[in-house]
Amino acid sequence: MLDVYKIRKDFPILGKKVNNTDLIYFDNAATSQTPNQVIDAISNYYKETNSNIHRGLHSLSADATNKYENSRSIIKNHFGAAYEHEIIFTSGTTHGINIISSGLEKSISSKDELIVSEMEHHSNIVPWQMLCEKTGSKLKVIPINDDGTLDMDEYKSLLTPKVKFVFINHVSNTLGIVNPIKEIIDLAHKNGSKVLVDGAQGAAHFKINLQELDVDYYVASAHKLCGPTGVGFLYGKSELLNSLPPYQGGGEMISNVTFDKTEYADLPHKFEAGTPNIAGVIGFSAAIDYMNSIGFNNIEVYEKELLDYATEKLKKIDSIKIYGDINNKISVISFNIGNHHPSDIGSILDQYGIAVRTGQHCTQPIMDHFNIPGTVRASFSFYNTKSEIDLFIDAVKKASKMLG
Amino acid sequence: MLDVYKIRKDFPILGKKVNNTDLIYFDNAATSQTPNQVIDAISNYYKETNSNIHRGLHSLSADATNKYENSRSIIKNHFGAAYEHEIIFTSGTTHGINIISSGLEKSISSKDELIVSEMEHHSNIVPWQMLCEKTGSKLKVIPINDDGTLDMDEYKSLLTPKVKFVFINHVSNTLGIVNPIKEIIDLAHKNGSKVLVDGAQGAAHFKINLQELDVDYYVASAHKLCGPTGVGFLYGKSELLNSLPPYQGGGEMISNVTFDKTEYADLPHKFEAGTPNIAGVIGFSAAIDYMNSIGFNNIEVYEKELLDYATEKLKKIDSIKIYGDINNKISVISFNIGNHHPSDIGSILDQYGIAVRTGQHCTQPIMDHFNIPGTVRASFSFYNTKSEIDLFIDAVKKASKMLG
Amino acid sequence: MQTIQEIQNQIIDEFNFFEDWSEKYQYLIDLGKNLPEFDKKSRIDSNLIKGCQSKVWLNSSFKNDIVIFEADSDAIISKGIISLLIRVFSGQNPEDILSAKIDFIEKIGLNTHLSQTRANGLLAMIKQIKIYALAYQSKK
Amino acid sequence: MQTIQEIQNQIIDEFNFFEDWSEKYQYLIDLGKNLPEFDKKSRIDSNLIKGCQSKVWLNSSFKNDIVIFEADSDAIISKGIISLLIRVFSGQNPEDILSAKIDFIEKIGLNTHLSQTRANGLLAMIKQIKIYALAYQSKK
Ligand SMILES: Cc1ncc(COP(=O)(O)O)c(C=O)c1O
Ligand SMILES: Cc1ncc(COP(=O)(O)O)c(C=O)c1O
Repeated sequence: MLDVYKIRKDFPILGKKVNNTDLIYFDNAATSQTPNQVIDAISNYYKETNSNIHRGLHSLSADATNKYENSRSIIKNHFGAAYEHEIIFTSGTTHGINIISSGLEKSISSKDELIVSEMEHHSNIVPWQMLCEKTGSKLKVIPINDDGTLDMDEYKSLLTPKVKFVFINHVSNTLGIVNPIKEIIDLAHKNGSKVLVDGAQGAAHFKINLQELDVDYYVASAHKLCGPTGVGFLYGKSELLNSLPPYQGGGEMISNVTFDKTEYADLPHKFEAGTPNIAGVIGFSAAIDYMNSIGFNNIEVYEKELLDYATEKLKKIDSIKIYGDINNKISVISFNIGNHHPSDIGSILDQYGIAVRTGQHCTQPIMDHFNIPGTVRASFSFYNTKSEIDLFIDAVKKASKMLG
Repeated sequence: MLDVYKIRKDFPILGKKVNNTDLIYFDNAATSQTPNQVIDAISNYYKETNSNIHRGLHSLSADATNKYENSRSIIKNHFGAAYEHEIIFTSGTTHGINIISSGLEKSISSKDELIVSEMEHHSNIVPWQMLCEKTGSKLKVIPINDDGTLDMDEYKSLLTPKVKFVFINHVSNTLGIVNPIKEIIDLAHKNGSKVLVDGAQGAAHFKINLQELDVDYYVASAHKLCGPTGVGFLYGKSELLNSLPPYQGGGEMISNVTFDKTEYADLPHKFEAGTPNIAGVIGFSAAIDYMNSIGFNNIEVYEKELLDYATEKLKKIDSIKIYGDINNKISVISFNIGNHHPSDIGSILDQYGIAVRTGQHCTQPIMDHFNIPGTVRASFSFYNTKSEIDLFIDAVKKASKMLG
Repeated sequence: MQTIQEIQNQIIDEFNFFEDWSEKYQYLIDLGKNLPEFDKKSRIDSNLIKGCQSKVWLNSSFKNDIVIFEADSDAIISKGIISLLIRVFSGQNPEDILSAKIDFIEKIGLNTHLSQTRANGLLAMIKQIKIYALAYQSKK
Repeated sequence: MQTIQEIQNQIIDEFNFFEDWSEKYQYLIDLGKNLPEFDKKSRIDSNLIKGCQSKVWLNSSFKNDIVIFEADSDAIISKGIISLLIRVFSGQNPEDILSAKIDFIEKIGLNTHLSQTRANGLLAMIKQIKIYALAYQSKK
């Protein structure tokens, strides 16, 4: 079991006042909060180790390099990759997806087809649209059912021999729905297609094993799992990453430069051009260590409890509609009340010190599907409490009443 | 005048022990150290403001957005750009250069020529080689003279009507030489060519005014000017940035997404896909504020004093050769002693707690020019002292003696 | 005709009467509800202000050296706020609109609606009002 | 023939005699100077170890179930260190090389040469030694 009041002490921001009341932070799906353990890891890096890595032979640089590469091991172990060099540090999920989309420019042709789903984040749509524009390939879309789940029958029928790639999020950031990615991957592989999973939401809420999933590429952002901004990772199977051209040119990613010929370095450096976000990477691994010290099982159980508690109470509110109200989801609730605009609800909740996200959540196709301007999205994390949910429910009721 | 002993108190790492002696950090050209003011700005962001930006309407998100955008103003003002939206936040110099090199893919053709110099950092060579490979255009190289300066006559003769772009560093990271970029830019403009200046080293040591320089693109990294890792900026003139296609697809950089058609957002968001390095950007502007509080004029004068002091003493050492020993340079000294391998000198200096960089400094063509395996590079910053230089000179002498 | 500053001061005074934020918001909501809705044909994309989380449409016309603004939104609090903006700006001449310093929003405590973000539309809206004024001024 | 561990222990003992790092480095420098240089034709790229800041060339041969290593470097301290590596590994059989745990480098205080970086070649060098051993083992 998890001691939430003890955990909350690790998060200085949770003691903050907003609009003269205690902050209630329910915008965790946008970005999670940062515990002292991570803040200190970053500060200590600058206070004790800061130095450019890989190229230096002095002690400070050796220290920094070891801490940076040790972070790669921590992340590799946590996510169950086969090798350290399969973990490429990025500036976030979006960056990771773009490394792959630009890397595929040469190997995708106008005869090929790519599959995304209707519930993807824009970051997992736009790069593929850009790729299709450049290569003439075709983007096909797995529709969602009205309960928000993927239409798996439609997926199966979209999976023709022309399909080279399937791009799918592990968990929908808007609906919280956990997709059956193991099944999606297995079907794709049987069809000879590769799969990239957008794990921006998945990585933060349960433990995953990349090798068991047998996924080809997996991307995530540190800032969604108690880590710092500006860092994330791209996982790819060695042989696939090796077959891609480098993404950016620069220092670190080359082994030999002359004006006649330049040789690229091996993985992972081939994709890590320039001075990386060293402090960010170290903060990222501190975040993974922190979450593991709490235990992903505990997190999963507790967040489910919060979700069920909030869902049950919300459902009692007049004219509420919850989108994606199914069983297999993470602690994210997207809803609307009657015809009230989500931003009206959000503005009033903000006055109560409650931070929720409102709008399209970078998933305009979902909004188009339900024909709504947006939703109010409350997303809970393991440091939230049931009494926060009580206050939230109360505030939602008051907001609804004010709006009349 | 600048009070270096007062300043040093701002940098916790400068009190560190390395190999049982006081750290002497002379690897500032690789990365600068971070003052408490910057470390605190980052920590405080996570403790008080952390939230995803731009898309949220709650108070925390509004605060974070304002701090982020205020950082853009600080950087715009410091560097003298015309508009905030001409400052694009990147993950560093390398990233900035790659945004442009990938953006030019469509507008450069096999008839065009591009110019770089022999003294560029790999980050300002490899992306252009990649661009040439993709477009069939030709890369021409301004050679350097044996004193390390650019061969300006050769530059003028390379500047033919076919030349679309000139890529040049403001200051050489290996030699410290300050290039006559105003002259280079003016000549290029007369020729109808655009200029990108790699300011990784320039931005840190003197004040620049982008509008006066009339430069087309300018890139730099925060970690070289007392800022955090993983952040930098790309400046571009509005009309040029507007004419480029977006670099990465994702959240933030679009204004409308459907599966039929996606519209891109305006500057600067068009180039800032995904959740940015929010804490890093805020730390970056804190670094600019910090350096301005010391005063760039003071920094310039003091660093010149350190440079002259060290150069004079070093020159007295037997069989020393300094590369790029000219007047107009920043506080960087690259040297070799006799036939000793730079890494041997560096390893021994490290035992004395002195951090210098050894090797090629990501400028292999310079090494090829001088036909050497590398250099020892000592680079001073405004928080270094003459007594550190004394210890360094002593240690260099001892190293040379040990190596026999 | 009152000046822009006079109207702003008046609004600030009105809001000073409210004891807490919920009364202010209730007032904004009421204002929003009372602002007439656009007919469908004015709710067109060319009148839409980019950079609003809720949709805001702004229409203007120019007669006798005076700019008339009309606006609508799909969110009610936004509608309330823009009804205040219309009260401030509509009926003024382009020069006064262009030189106006808008401080009432902060002073009545609606700062969070002012964040420098594309998603929150108040700044975008004021900018659009000024763009209209500029266009009319240069037409003269 | 001594085992790999015995040789390592011997090296550690030797280094324990030195009073400070400068004696250790002087010893490494002397070792480096005494290690015969490769002739030009062995200093070829295929023998070059990727990931060294200084250049390191490594050559190997296999006879009577025993691997013989020779190495050279353009930096003298590197040469000193690799002469120790040769002392440890050369003349051993592939199995022992593959299963060896190399701890003497840390124990004699050369850790900074061990950083997990491509630019510092010691780890790369040990890796290459093991790759050779693996190749010979599978040839048997
Ligand atoms: C002149 C020059 N250009 C480019 C770079 C690359 O900067 P970054 O590694 O921060 O992308 C550097 C830094 O090493 C540099 O000194
Ligand atoms: C499902 C999903 N994909 C991608 C992203 C983009 O992540 P980032 O903004 O960190 O690049 C997000 C986060 O907003 C997300 O929730």
